[in-house]
Amino acid sequence: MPDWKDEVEEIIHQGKISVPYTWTVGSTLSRFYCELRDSGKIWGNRCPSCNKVFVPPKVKCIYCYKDLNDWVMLPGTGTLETYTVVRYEEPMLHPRKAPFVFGAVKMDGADTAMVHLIGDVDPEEVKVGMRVEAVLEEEREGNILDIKHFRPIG
Amino acid sequence: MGKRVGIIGVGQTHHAAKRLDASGVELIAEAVTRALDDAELTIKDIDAVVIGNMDHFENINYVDMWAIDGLGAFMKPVFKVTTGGTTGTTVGACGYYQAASGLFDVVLAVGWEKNSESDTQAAIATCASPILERDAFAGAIGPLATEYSMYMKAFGATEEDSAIVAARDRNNALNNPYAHSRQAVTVEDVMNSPMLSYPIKFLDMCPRSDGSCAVIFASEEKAKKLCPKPAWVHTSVVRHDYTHFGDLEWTFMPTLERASARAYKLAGITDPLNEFDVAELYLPASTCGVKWMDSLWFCDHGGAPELIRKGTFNMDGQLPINPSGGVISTNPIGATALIRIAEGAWQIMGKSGARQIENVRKALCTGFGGCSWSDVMILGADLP
Amino acid sequence: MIYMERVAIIGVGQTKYEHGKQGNFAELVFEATSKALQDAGITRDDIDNVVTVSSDFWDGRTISSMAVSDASGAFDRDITTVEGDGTFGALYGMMRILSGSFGVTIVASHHKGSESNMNIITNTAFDPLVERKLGLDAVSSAAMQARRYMSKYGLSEEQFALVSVKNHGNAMRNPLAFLPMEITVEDVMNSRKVADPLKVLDCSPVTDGACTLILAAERQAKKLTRPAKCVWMKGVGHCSDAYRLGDRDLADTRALKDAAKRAYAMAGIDDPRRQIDVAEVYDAFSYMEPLWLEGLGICDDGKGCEYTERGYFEFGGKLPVNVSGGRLSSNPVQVAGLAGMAECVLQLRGEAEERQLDGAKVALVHGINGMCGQSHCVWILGK
Amino acid sequence: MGLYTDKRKRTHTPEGYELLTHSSGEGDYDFDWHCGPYWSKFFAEMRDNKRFMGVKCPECGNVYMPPRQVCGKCYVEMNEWVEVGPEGVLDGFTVVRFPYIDPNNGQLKKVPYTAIWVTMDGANTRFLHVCNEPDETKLEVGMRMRAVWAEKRTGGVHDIEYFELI
Repeated sequence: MPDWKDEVEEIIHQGKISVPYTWTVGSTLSRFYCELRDSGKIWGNRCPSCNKVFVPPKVKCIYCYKDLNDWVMLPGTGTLETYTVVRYEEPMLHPRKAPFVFGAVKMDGADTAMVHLIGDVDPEEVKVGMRVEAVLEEEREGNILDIKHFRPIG
Repeated sequence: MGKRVGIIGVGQTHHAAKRLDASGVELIAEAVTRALDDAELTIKDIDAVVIGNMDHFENINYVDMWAIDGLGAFMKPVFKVTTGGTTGTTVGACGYYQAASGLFDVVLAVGWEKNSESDTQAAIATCASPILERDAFAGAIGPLATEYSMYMKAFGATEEDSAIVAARDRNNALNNPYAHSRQAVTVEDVMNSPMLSYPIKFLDMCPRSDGSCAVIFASEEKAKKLCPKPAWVHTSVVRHDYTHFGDLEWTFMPTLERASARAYKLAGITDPLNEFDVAELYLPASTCGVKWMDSLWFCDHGGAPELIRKGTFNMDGQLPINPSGGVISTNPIGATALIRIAEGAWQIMGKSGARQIENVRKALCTGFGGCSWSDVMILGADLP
Repeated sequence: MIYMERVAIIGVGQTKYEHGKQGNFAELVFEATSKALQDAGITRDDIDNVVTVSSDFWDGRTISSMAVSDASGAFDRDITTVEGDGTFGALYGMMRILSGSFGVTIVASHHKGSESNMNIITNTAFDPLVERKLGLDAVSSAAMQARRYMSKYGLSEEQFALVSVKNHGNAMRNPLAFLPMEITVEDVMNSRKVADPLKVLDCSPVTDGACTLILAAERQAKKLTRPAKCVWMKGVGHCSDAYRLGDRDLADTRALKDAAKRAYAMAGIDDPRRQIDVAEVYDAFSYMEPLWLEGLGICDDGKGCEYTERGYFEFGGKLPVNVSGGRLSSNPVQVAGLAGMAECVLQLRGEAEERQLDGAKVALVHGINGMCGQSHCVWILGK
Repeated sequence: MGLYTDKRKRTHTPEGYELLTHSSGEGDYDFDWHCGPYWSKFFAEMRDNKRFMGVKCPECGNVYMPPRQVCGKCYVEMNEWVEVGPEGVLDGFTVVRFPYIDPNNGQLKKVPYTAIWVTMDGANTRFLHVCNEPDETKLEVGMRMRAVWAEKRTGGVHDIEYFELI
């Protein structure tokens, strides 16, 4: 390495990317979120070809690439397929303070799971296979956090 | 040696300033579905997929993963390429090389952007080095304005010359149902539109759009089997020679000169103005539609204004440029350069509707972006 | 099998992997690329094709490839950029050669994880319309995958910890690795809990570094360099699973199985368990190594941990895995898989020094894009 | 073609659902970009000595300012430092009149400002910065310029407050 490099103290430039985004929700998810917001119901959509039901709903069936025009109202209950107790803090990301629980809920009436928060339960008591139900926010804005979290049934 | 490759299907969305009805994934699905329809294929016929866009315009990391539902790429080979403004041609070239490699026969190449989702100018500003150039970088328009000022000085080109180009492309867009901006415009309208950065005026400059484009590439054997009239890829060349905006050489457009010279050599083109039947060029501003004609070897340095005044590049001219309306009519950035390839392919396939040029045998398509980078793809009705 | 021209890796160059490494992206790329050219015994004049691998997110810059255009040797040459793992960059480099358009190719990747916040960057891999708002990131999603893998097959955290012990131990023999450590299962178990069942020592470190490979078609490879330097790209396959985590059984490796099948078919491998001598497998989290080894068909589903316990994957075991120290010891994201390829090139050439394995003839390298191993790229390299 | 529905004007789905948008709200991505030895020395010279240093390619002789490790054309490492400036030539300019979000802070950037490309005497590449002349009719390519140094210099491009006409 040339000598001059040894004598240089490296400067670190602290900076940001700070650009706000406004994402288009689109036709499929707008319907999903409008129903969630206005009627408090969780809907999925079904593939006309393979009959699989997706929630959150999709524009196309991943298996058949068919349009999914057939909508199905779901009971909002399901089974916890997996979860994690998050123990680190990331205030910019996390909607609540650690420790809290993320889980994947295999939804009754659908062929997919929804990943969401698991609440109203001691994180140490959460178990795979637990039956859970969606708890909705009182004030809903038309996004995924209109579901406050899923909580154990009973 | 690799295989020869043809384009066998093309699809694009109806482009707009904001497509409120379609999320990014839905836009992609719209383009892919149309490309499959165009090629009369189903998703099962697709062997591999490539996608590209500009990350910070929508803030999606791993776009190739996020787009799976729209791409139909579940349980398929897929990856992402991205090079800024040239992303579309980078995606197109990737579709071409994949099909030519012999690894995959039918390759789906998709470009997209939802420019409505962010402040495009802010996102573009982040392309300059954050340490050295970002704070003063004023987007693409600064260098373009400066290079045309210098060109006018050196060769007697005028603001009217670029206005002729702007009016040409914008009126061509009236024939393109997919174009974002479809507005009859006169040279006078262009001259009277607000000055953005001297000498570039509002109607000289590209808009920002929501849109997506999908192009299906197939190896020779498959292309012949699947498509009555493929648009054969004759060559693809790119030159991305600059790292800093301060390094640009403004007298010519060296990357375009080098890329097109190499592409012409590979494709056996000796007289581009006469040998091409149509060109779909990535002209981010109408001023480029003057100056860069020199760089594409249509004439000597300084010869472009005369050709433009003569109408050489009009729909009924010697070499029609941008029958689609070009970039100043439609600009979903990650798809923009792929739309050039798509439109070129449709011209060869005879599917261009009201904007069809008669009997197109050879089409020239270009991409522009990055730090004054240039991409060139040449398509033909005959096998290369 | 289709006939194709053979493509060789004729040069490799790597920086040391560190955290908070001095230098900007271009300087890292220049170091790795200069070393790779030197290793191949060629100059930039021999190059006609460049593939850079970078990420606008981690680099904090739109068109991040711009920063490394000059440094990767691309001036007046054809260049393109893959965003993702380096294994995909190498794949595209090879396809460009096979297309007949190019000869000698640089594949240059870089990553400086220490310059940004990994959690916030990986959060942007989630759909802004759905899961992103929940605050998921690479670690919390991986933790759910680890739990699913455990409950599906009755596995324990201690079994995962063994992987970390092995790979950090392997790194002791690799002078380029960032975190060589002699640790025990207890150390891993007692390390700070991050997201159950993952502890800090189950997770790869944020790392900086660059790696470059030089690829060449057979004709040029034979002309430009000694046969001893050539390692052949015998097979490759890539494939992607569904996007939403909820669309997948996170302990199912269908996409990897498909990618591996493609790579094995191309390389003429019908019994990977016997025919592969060394493997670099994606192990950003400890549990991933056994999970992916199952997907790669090295052991049956659910048996990866059992093999690990038996020492099957240890240095000196039946199939040594991640002798470089793996991603658990150095994880420069876009570089990760390419560094795995570089390691296998050294092993196959017999240049791996202290960690050289006897008689390694066929190597497997595995790279990943996306969260929880959504998309996989599998390479078979051979002498 | 023409078979496809043009959905560009929709504000609701065909079933009557409102088409929504989601906002990211405020969110910063923080970076600690490393300058490396070349830019670090470049900035240190500006900060401590108020002078511009470039590097010279040992093969083609081009002087790069701002400096960098590699000459792209020749692909060699450059280690010969040469002082350039203190004056330079205006090579290009644009007055930015339309405000856009400054990615440094998420706020609207103050306009108008004049972005310039200046070639310092002795350099072969240009430097991007701003100039204090907001009226472009008073600017012409070829004009002589010099840097106005900031009082408080911290080692970065803002150690130059702006460039001014001589």
